[in-house]
Amino acid sequence: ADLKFPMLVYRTGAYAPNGIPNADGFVDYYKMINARDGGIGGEKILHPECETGYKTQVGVECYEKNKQDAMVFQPMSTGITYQLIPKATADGVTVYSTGYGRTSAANGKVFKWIFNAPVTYWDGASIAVKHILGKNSNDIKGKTIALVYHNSAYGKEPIRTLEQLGKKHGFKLMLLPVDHPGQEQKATWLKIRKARPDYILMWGWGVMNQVAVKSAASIKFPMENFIGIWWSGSENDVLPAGEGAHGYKSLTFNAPGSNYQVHKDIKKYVHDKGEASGDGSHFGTVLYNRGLFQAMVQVEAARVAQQIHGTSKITPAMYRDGMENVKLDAKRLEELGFKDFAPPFANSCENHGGSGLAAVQQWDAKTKSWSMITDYMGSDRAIIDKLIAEDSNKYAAEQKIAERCN
Amino acid sequence: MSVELLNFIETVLNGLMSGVMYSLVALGFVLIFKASGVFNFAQGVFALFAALTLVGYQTGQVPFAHVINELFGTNYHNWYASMPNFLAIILTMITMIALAWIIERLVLKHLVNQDPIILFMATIGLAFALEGVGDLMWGSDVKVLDVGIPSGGSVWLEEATIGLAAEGSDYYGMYIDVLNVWATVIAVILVITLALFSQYTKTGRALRAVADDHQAALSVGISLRTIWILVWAISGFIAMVAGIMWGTESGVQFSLSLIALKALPVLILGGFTSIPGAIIGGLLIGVGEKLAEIYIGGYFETGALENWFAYVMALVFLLFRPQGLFGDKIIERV
Amino acid sequence: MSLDDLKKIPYGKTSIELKNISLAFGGVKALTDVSFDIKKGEVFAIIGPNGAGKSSMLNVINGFYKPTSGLINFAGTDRNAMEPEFAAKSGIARTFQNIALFKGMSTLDNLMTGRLLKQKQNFLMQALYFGPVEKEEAEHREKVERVIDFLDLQSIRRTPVGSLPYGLQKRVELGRALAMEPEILLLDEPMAGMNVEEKQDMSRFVLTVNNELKTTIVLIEHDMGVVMDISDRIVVLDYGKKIGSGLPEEIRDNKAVIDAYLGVSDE
Amino acid sequence: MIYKETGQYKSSYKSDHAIFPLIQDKIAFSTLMFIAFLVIPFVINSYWEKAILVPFLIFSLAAIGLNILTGYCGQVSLGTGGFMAVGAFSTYKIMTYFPDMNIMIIILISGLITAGVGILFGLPSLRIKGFYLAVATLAAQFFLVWLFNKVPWFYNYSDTGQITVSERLMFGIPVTGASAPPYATYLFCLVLVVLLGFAAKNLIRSKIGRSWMAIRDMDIAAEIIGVPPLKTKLSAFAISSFYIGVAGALYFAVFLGAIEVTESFDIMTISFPVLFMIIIGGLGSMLGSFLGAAFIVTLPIGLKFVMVDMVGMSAVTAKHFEITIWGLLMIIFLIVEPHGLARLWSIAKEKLRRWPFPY
Amino acid sequence: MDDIKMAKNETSSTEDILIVNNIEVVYSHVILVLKGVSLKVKKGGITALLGGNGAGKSTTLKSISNLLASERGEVTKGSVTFSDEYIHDLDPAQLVKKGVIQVMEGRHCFEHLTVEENLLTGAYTRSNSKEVKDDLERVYNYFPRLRERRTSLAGYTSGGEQQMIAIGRALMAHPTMILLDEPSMGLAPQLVKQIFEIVAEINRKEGVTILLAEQNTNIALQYSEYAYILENGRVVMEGSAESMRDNEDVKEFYLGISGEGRQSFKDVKQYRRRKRWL
Ligand SMILES: Nc1ncnc2c1ncn2[C@@H]1O[C@H](COP(=O)(O)OP(=O)(O)OP(=O)(O)O)[C@@H](O)[C@H]1O
Ligand SMILES: Nc1ncnc2c1ncn2[C@@H]1O[C@H](COP(=O)(O)OP(=O)(O)OP(=O)(O)O)[C@@H](O)[C@H]1O
Ligand SMILES: [Mg+2]
Ligand SMILES: [Mg+2]
Repeated sequence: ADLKFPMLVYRTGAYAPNGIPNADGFVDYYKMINARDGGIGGEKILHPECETGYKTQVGVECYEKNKQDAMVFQPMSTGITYQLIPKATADGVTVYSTGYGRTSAANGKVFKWIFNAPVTYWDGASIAVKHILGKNSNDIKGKTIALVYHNSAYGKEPIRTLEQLGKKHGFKLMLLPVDHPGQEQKATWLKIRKARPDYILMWGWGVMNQVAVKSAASIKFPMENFIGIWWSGSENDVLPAGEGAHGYKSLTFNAPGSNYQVHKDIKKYVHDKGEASGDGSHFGTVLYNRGLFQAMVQVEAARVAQQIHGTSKITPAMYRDGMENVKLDAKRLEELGFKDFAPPFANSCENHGGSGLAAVQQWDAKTKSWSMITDYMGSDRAIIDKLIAEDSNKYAAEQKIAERCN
Repeated sequence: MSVELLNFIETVLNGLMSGVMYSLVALGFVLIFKASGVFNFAQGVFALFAALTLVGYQTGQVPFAHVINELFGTNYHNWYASMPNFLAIILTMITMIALAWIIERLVLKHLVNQDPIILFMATIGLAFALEGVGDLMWGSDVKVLDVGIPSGGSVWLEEATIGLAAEGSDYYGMYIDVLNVWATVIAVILVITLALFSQYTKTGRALRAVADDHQAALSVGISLRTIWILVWAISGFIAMVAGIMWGTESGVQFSLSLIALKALPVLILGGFTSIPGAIIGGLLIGVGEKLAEIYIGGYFETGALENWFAYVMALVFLLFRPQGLFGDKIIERV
Repeated sequence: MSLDDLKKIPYGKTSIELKNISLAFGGVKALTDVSFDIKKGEVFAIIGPNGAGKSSMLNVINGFYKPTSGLINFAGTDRNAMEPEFAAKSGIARTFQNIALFKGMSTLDNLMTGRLLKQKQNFLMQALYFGPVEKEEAEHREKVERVIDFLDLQSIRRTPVGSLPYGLQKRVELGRALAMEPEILLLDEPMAGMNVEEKQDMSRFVLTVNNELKTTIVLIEHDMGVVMDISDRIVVLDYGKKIGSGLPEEIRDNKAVIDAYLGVSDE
Repeated sequence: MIYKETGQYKSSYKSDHAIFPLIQDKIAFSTLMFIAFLVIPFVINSYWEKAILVPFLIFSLAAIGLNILTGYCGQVSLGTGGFMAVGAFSTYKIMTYFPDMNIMIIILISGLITAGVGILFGLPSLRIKGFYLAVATLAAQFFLVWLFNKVPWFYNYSDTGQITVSERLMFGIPVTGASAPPYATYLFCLVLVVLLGFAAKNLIRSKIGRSWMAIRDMDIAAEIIGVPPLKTKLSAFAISSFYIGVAGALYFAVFLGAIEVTESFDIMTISFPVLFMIIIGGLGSMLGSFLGAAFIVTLPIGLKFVMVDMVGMSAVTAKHFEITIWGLLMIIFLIVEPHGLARLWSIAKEKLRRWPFPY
Repeated sequence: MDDIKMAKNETSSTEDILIVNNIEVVYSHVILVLKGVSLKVKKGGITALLGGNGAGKSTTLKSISNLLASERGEVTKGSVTFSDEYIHDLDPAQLVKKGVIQVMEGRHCFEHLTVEENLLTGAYTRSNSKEVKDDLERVYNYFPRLRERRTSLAGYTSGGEQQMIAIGRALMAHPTMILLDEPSMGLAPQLVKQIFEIVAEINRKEGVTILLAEQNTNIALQYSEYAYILENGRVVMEGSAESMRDNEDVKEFYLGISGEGRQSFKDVKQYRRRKRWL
């Protein structure tokens, strides 16, 4: 049977500019696999799209409509992920929220069906702080770090981690929420201008990113001290600010650019045949590449499942096993055409959150391109693991879930 | 001067500037309300549509490209690489006039003499339709809009004010975005022109008459059609100005249409029917919400109270003047 | 002061007295120092040129306008102004010059609103709608049906009043006021826009109410024929001032009134 | 003369004032109830439950609530999202404080709490009218959403502000939580909707309903015939908010299960759509509330079905067309019949009554 | 009786400026209100349209001036010609340009405009500001009360004052034909007379054609030359004003004069069913 990978995309609405390249990456990858390999283990990939417009209620409808025989759902929105966690668990469908969603879902003991590898928001917060530490010879006592965040579940994710890190490293945390959609941030940036924080971290999304980058440039905040999470580091976010955005940094767990083997394959098997998703103009952009990565992991999980269960016709339950046993080491990544594209990671029964590695990339306004400026770094496990255990245990207690993997 | 005082002045100034940006949107609302009693919720989408169109013309995008490509398997994207700004603006203006004409033909004409709430809902429908058409025509990517209006912090002001602070204190000068200064200049010109127009010309009088009673206006020979096309076109123009200003700041994308929500408290505070009200309301709201965010936001941990604060502030004003500061009196008689 | 007290006032005695009422809106003086009294059970007419302040006077009586100065003596108590809700509760009902019906409701519902003050069931009972509520509804419905019969409104019982012709709307408005079982009925130009036959009908309604229910009627009307024929006493306003009062015959011959209002006497 | 009323005489005011005075309507309604209670529960699947029926029922309640306020009492409100959030968060808090309380009772209490909040935000309506009031109600919307997003007590200090429902049973069957079977959630909502629907209809046809309509049609005249404006308006705010609060509680507990306030109760996702429902359905019409909810819930799904599944358009182009068509349809509906689907229905009945004669 | 023709008897003459031919009007697609109304208005004359409540007078006028559409009404049959030209497709504004203006029942003043601005909107279609000014002066002379209230908002003026505004506003358009819907409603007796004098005067001096819907049959018949009586959406009687005045039925039902002269309103005891010509 064909393998169904339903896609909940948002190519419309306030966040469409981000949803489009990301979805394009997915689609192109699936098409490439179908064209190059004839599918996964001989089974074609079906990838029906369902447009959510980033709306929870529509997401539910899309899920219900496509959940029959679906291998995995990539909800593409933190709100929808929260929605699907209990539902998919009850229905026995895998949910994969790559680097977003509920951070504590990394605890596979509690969240059997949910995966968020390779890295979580809390890792992200910790890695950003680590980067700052590195710039200050590991001493940031007394410094101020501001967090400009989307005033929603997504944006609030790193707060607790940063508070803990603040205690540990002695920096002051300044919280600056920005309401949806984030067009008007004057007060935020006046506050920043007055308080002169040493660093700014940003958990932004959509138009909020563009305005923030532009405002930071406009108040002449040193851009190299302004670091966004991986959802605040696409070309869309910096281009409108023009020159001003030069030097802006963001985290990432996949490389920018279009010189990888996978891109060549996509070019050959998809774009050159005129079958590019969308208008093909997002090829090689940050979010497009992330789409490739996300799709690759999902496909790889299917392969693993096929191996484990010795059949190409896997069921959703088998697929979950595959996802739990995904092991993407450097060698495997190279085989898949992702050499140096992303850090290796492996899932396990306990750990659904991957390696927790991310790197920092920086924007060059002259060449209009992102470049990686650090290696992939790990987070402060001591703090993060504790937080994850706390939060997931609370959830387990509320929902009366018994721990697995023991 | 103490740094606190300078900071306070800076906050007020920036508040005023944000207020002007809201006013630009509110102005379009007011004009249409004044001239037809229609509460035009589509004003925000108008701004989006105008900005999209402007960028589309500038960069030579082929309208409906992705639909055409999908249907016919073609691969059209751009006609030409760029077009001079002024030409693009003129073409956009013409498009907005055409849009006004279409709206009159397809929508307003059929809704003469209906309840205001029905007209209001129709404009929400219009907002959806226009949003969809905008998406279909120009795609929903973020687009960079640059018509050459300078933006960024004003260096001049910063340098001029840096010395004002008391000796030895930590002060970096005052901040103001040049783009907003331009917006202010344009808004003031618009407000004065429109206020004079509506108060002292025959057409202006007719506008107000139409808002009061469609049927009676018809009966004295005012052509609703002409009036409506006229005001919707003017509003289209204002929307374009708003679209340029907001779009320069944030790139052109769907979120632009949500600025309508920022304009609403301005509207009720200034009064739906008053053109000067739109600007004064905007200034009050702008200053009020910035002061609130910066000076009392701290009491709520992290603030972000701007959104509701603007509405609550407007509400408080309304309790004293139910028709807004400058709105037409609500006539209650039996 | 309650409705019952008002009912106790003997026939022919003063039920409302207006003392030196003045009313101004900014610069516009709608009423200046007007005094008169209304006796229980009479048909009392207020006439005068357009803009003389007649409607304003009714608004003062039922509390919609608060006089700038002057007192209203309402059955024994002097007050500075009336309150609309209090006036309604005390049995003052009225119709309006510019019809003020509830346009979205049927004739029946409009008349039923006249009974609102008399319905006592609380809202939980209404939500459940059983026993007592049903009984109460039926009781009031019966009263309203009597008004419908009286005013000959049967055929339009279920029609939304908004699309009724003008004259019928006036009649429904009268019906709504009657449904309140008022002690004092204020009528503001009830016969405007009617032809003679309809005016005759309307006069008959008004007189029947006055005769049989002993309702005091205060009437504003521009048709002199009607006013002279059916009213017991008349007061004439001009530019907010009282320029005459008395029996119809006296008014007909009053020089000031003829100059200000009647013009050359009709017929 | 299909829809004939001749020959149906009423011998008492009671029967004349019944909800369905005509036998035809009675039959239609009974059939509908039969299908709703005795057929659908046996055939329902989770798609129909989650995508269509449960949202339809919940939005019907919200629409009835808003219709009471806007359609019957004439006070336009754009704060529906905020009030639904009150219902949702009340439910969540009560659930966590009283783990053993019956879910039905929790939901009704949430409604009452929302009613209280509604009264509070209804106070300005005494002075502020029309669109000014409509915009002013946005203050409630934004404030309430901000409150639930800002004050951690409301979401039990969770890291992100998300709230998640826990499982509750009715007669031993789960009606909330992920493992609730479709028929259970459906019936749970249906029962509430039918009961509250009748209660609303009763209110509307008795004293309080007439006071509302009087205020709506002409507040000054209403005041003069003795309808106290403030009390009447506040009662409308309270009862309307009660319905909306119950809808919000169901939206959270039964429908979505997990909610984030800023997103789930946005004006664009709740306030405007519900307003649409009552306008497309018919202001001041109970039937209209249902028709409107059905229309707004199913239209996008239907359009999507036609364009994506049948025509084979790509999801995104289809969505763009959907938004456009959606907007145009709204306009067309308003032009064809500003008084909504309910009026279309009654005109259709009128025509049936006169059939085969045109007038 | 011979001057009176029963409805639908055709006469035709070239001086008829307005011909309404057998029109049928339906509101909201279901309510049939006019069931075939035909009438003719002579150029430069005053024609009256009489009839009881709900007879369809206002509807007739609105279907001539094309204001029906805004009330969800439509002319489903028949035709209306003005100066030998079909006018269904014109919008009301174009009609005003052609010189046909309607004074609507129920005043319809622009509440938020001042009295003077209200009057000036009447001159919307005119461009000569000198003439407009003169006309404004003329209207103020007709209605001195309006001059006193010129700066107050029309919404605050009394019922009668609003009626004056509505009529004055129409005069400001300098029309060739006025459709007057119940001009006398709510006006004091001497003003009623005065209004009709004004109407007669503009008719005489400026040759303005008048079509008048009135309930006040008495005065309408005094000033008009020809009259139609509408009942229940049909023309039931037409004829010259004089012949109408002498007609027994008209006398009884519309003038309130029975055999022994005018009857006092006080003495009408029994309810009298209106005579229906059906
Ligand atoms: N609320 C108000 N504000 C301002 N002026 C008002 C108000 N109410 C009435 N007036 C003015 O007071 C005067 C008296 O008005 P009123 O309506 O009482 O006249 P009226 O005697 O009823 O006249 P009509 O016969 O024309 O109805 C008018 O000149 C009117 O313009
Ligand atoms: N908008 C409408 N919708 C439905 N029915 C209407 C509408 N307007 C008028 N009617 C109906 O049309 C009929 C004729 O009304 P019209 O107003 O033309 O009468 P009229 O002769 O002018 O009466 P009046 O003397 O009371 O003004 C009435 O029965 C009325 O109910
Ligand atoms: Mg009056
Ligand atoms: Mg009429």
